[in-house]
Amino acid sequence: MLVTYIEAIRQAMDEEMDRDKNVVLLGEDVGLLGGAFKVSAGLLDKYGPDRVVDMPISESLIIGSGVGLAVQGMRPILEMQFIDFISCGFDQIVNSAATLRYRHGGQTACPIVIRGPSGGGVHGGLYHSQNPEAWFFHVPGLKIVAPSTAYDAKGLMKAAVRDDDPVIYFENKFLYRRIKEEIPPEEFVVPIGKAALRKEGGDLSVITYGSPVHAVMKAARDMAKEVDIEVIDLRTLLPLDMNAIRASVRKTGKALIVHEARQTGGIGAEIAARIAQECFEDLDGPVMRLGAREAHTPFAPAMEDYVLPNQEKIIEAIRTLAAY
Amino acid sequence: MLVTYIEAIRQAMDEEMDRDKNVVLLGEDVGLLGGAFKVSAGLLDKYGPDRVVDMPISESLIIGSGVGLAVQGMRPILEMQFIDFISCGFDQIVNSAATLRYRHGGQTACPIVIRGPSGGGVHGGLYHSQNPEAWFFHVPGLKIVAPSTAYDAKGLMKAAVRDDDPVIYFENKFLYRRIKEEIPPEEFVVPIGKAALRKEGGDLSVITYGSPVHAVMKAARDMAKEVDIEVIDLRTLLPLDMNAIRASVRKTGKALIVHEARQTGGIGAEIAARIAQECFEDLDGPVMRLGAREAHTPFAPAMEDYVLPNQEKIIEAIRTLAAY
Amino acid sequence: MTEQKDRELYYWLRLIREFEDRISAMDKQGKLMGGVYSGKGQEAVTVGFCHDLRWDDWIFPLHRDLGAFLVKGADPRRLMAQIFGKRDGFAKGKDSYLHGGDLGNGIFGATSMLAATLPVAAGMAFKFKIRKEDRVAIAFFGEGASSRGDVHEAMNFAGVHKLPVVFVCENNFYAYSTPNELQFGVDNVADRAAGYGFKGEVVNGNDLHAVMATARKAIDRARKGEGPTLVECKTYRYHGHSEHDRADYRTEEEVITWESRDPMILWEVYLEKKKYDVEAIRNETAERVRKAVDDAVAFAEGSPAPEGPEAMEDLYAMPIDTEAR
Amino acid sequence: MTEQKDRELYYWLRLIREFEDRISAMDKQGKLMGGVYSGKGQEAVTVGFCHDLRWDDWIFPLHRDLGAFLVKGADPRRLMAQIFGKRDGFAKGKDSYLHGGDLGNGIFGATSMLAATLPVAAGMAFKFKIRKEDRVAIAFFGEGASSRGDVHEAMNFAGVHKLPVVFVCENNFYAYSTPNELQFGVDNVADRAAGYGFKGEVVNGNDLHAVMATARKAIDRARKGEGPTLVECKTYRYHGHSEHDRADYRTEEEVITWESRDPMILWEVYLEKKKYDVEAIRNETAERVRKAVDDAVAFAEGSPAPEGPEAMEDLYAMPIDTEAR
Ligand SMILES: Cc1ncc(C[n+]2csc(CCOP(=O)(O)OP(=O)(O)O)c2C)c(N)n1
Ligand SMILES: Cc1ncc(C[n+]2csc(CCOP(=O)(O)OP(=O)(O)O)c2C)c(N)n1
Ligand SMILES: [Mg+2]
Ligand SMILES: [Mg+2]
Repeated sequence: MLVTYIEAIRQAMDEEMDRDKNVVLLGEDVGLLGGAFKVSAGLLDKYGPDRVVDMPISESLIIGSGVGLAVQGMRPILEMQFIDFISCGFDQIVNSAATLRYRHGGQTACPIVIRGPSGGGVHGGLYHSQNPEAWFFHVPGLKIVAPSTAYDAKGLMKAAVRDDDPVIYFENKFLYRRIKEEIPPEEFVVPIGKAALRKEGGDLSVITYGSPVHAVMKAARDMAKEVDIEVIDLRTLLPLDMNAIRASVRKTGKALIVHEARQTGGIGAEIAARIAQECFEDLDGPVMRLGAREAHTPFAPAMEDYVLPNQEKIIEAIRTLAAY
Repeated sequence: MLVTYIEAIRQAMDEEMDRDKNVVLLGEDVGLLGGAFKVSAGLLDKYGPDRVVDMPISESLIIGSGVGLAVQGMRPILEMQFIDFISCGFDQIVNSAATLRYRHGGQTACPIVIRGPSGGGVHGGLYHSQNPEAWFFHVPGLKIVAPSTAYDAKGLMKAAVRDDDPVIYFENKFLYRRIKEEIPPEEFVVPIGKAALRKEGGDLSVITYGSPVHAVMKAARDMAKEVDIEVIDLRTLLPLDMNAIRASVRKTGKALIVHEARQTGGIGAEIAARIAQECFEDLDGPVMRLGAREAHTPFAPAMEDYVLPNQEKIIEAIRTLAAY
Repeated sequence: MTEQKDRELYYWLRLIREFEDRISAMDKQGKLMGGVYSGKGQEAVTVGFCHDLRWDDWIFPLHRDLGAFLVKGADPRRLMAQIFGKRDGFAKGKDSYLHGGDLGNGIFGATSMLAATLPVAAGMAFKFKIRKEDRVAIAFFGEGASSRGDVHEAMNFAGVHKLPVVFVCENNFYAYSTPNELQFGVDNVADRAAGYGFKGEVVNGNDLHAVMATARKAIDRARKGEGPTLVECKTYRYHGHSEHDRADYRTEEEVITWESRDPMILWEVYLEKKKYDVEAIRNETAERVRKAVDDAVAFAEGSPAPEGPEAMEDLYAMPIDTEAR
Repeated sequence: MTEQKDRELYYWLRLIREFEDRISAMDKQGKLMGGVYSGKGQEAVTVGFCHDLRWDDWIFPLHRDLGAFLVKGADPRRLMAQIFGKRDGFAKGKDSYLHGGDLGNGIFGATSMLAATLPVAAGMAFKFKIRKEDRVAIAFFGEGASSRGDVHEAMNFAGVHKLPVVFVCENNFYAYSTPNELQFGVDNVADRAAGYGFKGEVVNGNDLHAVMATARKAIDRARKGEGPTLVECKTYRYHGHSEHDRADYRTEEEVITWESRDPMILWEVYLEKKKYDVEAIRNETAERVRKAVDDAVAFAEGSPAPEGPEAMEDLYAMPIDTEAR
């Protein structure tokens, strides 16, 4: 089956709703419109307004009500029309949902999925380009996934819906319709917590996730004669698959972490810090990072490009590290 | 003048309000009550209800209205009764305030101070013990300070009020009345962006901030015969004083970062990542970190102590690194 | 009402009172840690709303609603253990006071973030509605908390779908030190219901008869699918915001005035008018509640304090591979 | 009203219309990037509220209120440059559309987060009040945005202090695809004002006379310190939510009904009844606005695109030492 990234998400939601009547979808314009990006197209017709719910513009309510549904054994998928608006429901995530089980001494689970389009590169400007995963990475009780392929988009959505803990699912809107991929027609799930080794290599490990995975893979192919790159696509950000990261870095001795989110305080900082400590003896060069520059993601193309990582910057970073 | 940490904050606010009538204080119970911790005791009587404003329980409004005041040239100090409630005003900070100047192409400044009691160790449980600085560290446009002494508490509050950018000021409630210190009677300001070298040493750098500074200093004294520790108190978290950090690590060759906030995704991760990259050649041991364990800060004393860094864990971490 | 019910209601009022008093006393003696928020004086609200609920209805208590826990069926011994931060508390010591709910009895544990439970209650009520269950969710909040955006978002949603939820505003005239006139520009929070398309009612929150009558109407309406109600109960807390608060922001006269409207005393007057032997009832009930609270305290004292590493439990329902991390 | 003012108002309606139409056309031609939100059909609201404001009053436009920018005094050329993402935009290309305000003219640039401007407007109005300035803040928001908590928090605060702010709800019956009956459980958003202690008014937002009369009353009230007003303008957007939206969720019949209430046509009828030479006015105005928009487009096209490193400017007013970092 040849599917786009966005269709993969739609299929996963559809199949999970079909499989389990406790799965419901709540969000702004998810029903009548089928979502701002049409990710839920057709679901209202199929499952009706009790399970595909057009919500008022109230992100805090959307997430909070998801917690109430979850306590009742439902498995709500909660859409942020753009992931940027997650800031408006922040408290309900980090305090209400993330501590639900903990503060009840394990009496309940909190099987909610919070999802929405993230990322830049589409001239979305300051409020339609954000990559806010690091905020949630600092919060125990949450899980975070960020698929880069249609296969993973589908498989991780299924895993997220079936997971009993709150999962924040970062969709990458740049990839929505830009990648198209053959995926198996039969049911599959991609487990939360396992990175994918996208390419084996002996010289240098690039650890990445989300949309830069594709630029990194291209760099790895294009630079094949220069340097033998190993590419790890994290897929899950919390918990980190440190086994995969350590194994790779121990082999190559060099690590570059690439993500689109701002470099300072990004998830790459934690990964770099862990590598620097846990693989200290194995390192043949400094752990390097490439994230967005320290600015908001601006609208005008030249500035956006200046701020975000791109093919060129990735190649440059790889060369610098390889030359070390 | 012998003052407590909390009194130092009160004095700074008082003096700044006295100096500049554009300085106003908004928060819940800051007026009639003088603040839940009495940090604004007496200010309502002195400056009246137009400048010391008892706000409704609306954190988003408190911060948002601060932005409106700032655009009008006022310099609002915005209190969160506990810093934990900052999650309820999150969007107004990261989107409304942090991008105000940027999205207006430099037309305006945003001189607001957001402050409140943070930190654990007082059996405050999940919602009165938080250290959420890392969330804001990932947001350009903001500045962050976290004083550990009465002197800095006063001097940094003055700097924050006079700063034209949004400053988040993390008070440490554990220190409020536990430290008492001689401070100069005359006016002084502690510049934002400069770390303090609390103790010189040749063997190992401990980089820290907030309440652990005191435990680290005690360890440095107690372990003086074992290891010669250099202690850097960051004071400002954003921007980081990398000059101070680099200089110290280049000298000692070993770095331990200690903070009370959760280790994963904490500010220590960024510091470690930068040291690991920028001081790669200088390191005689892995960059190590000590932050809170990966849990919320629980109520029961043994669990709280298990989660948070303490004297014992600091000593242990120093020993491990020193022995490297 | 039957004599039995009359007496039972009296029992609950007194049990809560005894529980609150004991906690305050223990706090004074330094036996408790953390914040202690006495609901003394507000007992009629929680008794009135929780007494006739069914086991599978849900309540979302505010930080002062220890009474709601008790009346809805929480084991007093476990509640006391929770206040002690012990392992037998609903939160297993992870947090104290009312942050750990007793989910088996339909009691939700709130975070500290005021009014953050209202969206949760609305979501749960949405489930009752779509599954056609005739259950109700009761969401308590203070008049101070009414200023928070979450209240608005929840009420608006409840109005759109006519959800089986009752919003109960306990207006005790102060939010910490902040009086109503600095909290909102209206006389009654209940007036806001009209803006959401449902009914608002104001009731004397110290009058158990009145509270019960209003609660019954609102709960019936919800059960029948007729939508939410916002009930505002005017009441008063005798103590400060927390036990540390001397509450200098109010006058002694005001406190005395409210003490003269004490819900328990009013109920005794009612029992008297019904010609029961009030003296006997009072003594007998006092003895019962003393025993119940003694028992709870003894249990809580005997309950083990959690050990350090237990802090790492209950974070995830599907545990993550900590080895891998 | 004087003939001059009658004509001037017509000019503004048409200028906005021309501006919107041109932007839509350019968007179709692929000349624009990012989201384009046409306010075509809603011009009477922004003209009615902004025309008689003073220069030092403030407005907080919503994403569809390009007209508010123009009427309040923003240079059309800079506004167009902003929509092009050029350096001469108010945002210097940092963001497009209405995110960069023109602060020198009292026009605040909103984030995308709907209704997040309302607390900001309330805060500014608080300053007007404590400094005893007879200025007003006008905060526009959609009926969809009315569901957000920030609306409640801002209105509540404005009610407590009787702030000089006017809340203007542009109810165009849809929030993206979401119809009013899924957005709230009442007929009028304006009904909520009562719950905050101030006046709410509903007005035909396509009728410039009606809007101006209501605006005047509300603004006067604010200036005199009599507190806020919530004005709900019933209106309609002809286009989809953004130019990408085909708006299948509504009927052609409905669109036509509203086009028959077009604010510009209504105003022409008025001019006719006043016995002006409408044909002449129409032609002359059409020419004027065409020129103004041509000029703006030419300026915007000629304005330099920001270069990459400019992205690092305007983050801090007191720059941080990037060397040190
Ligand atoms: C979002 C949030 N802001 C501030 C606080 C701090 N706080 C705790 S209780 C309280 C007053 C609550 O007043 P009210 O809602 O009237 O309830 P009451 O205590 O009077 O029963 C405040 C401000 C909080 N818990 N949550
Ligand atoms: C907090 C937030 N949530 C969601 C969105 C996405 N969004 C943009 S416009 C819109 C609809 C707005 O409707 P309304 O407020 O009625 O204004 P209108 O577009 O009809 O003028 C939505 C949902 C947003 N911008 N902000
Ligand atoms: Mg109260
Ligand atoms: Mg609308």
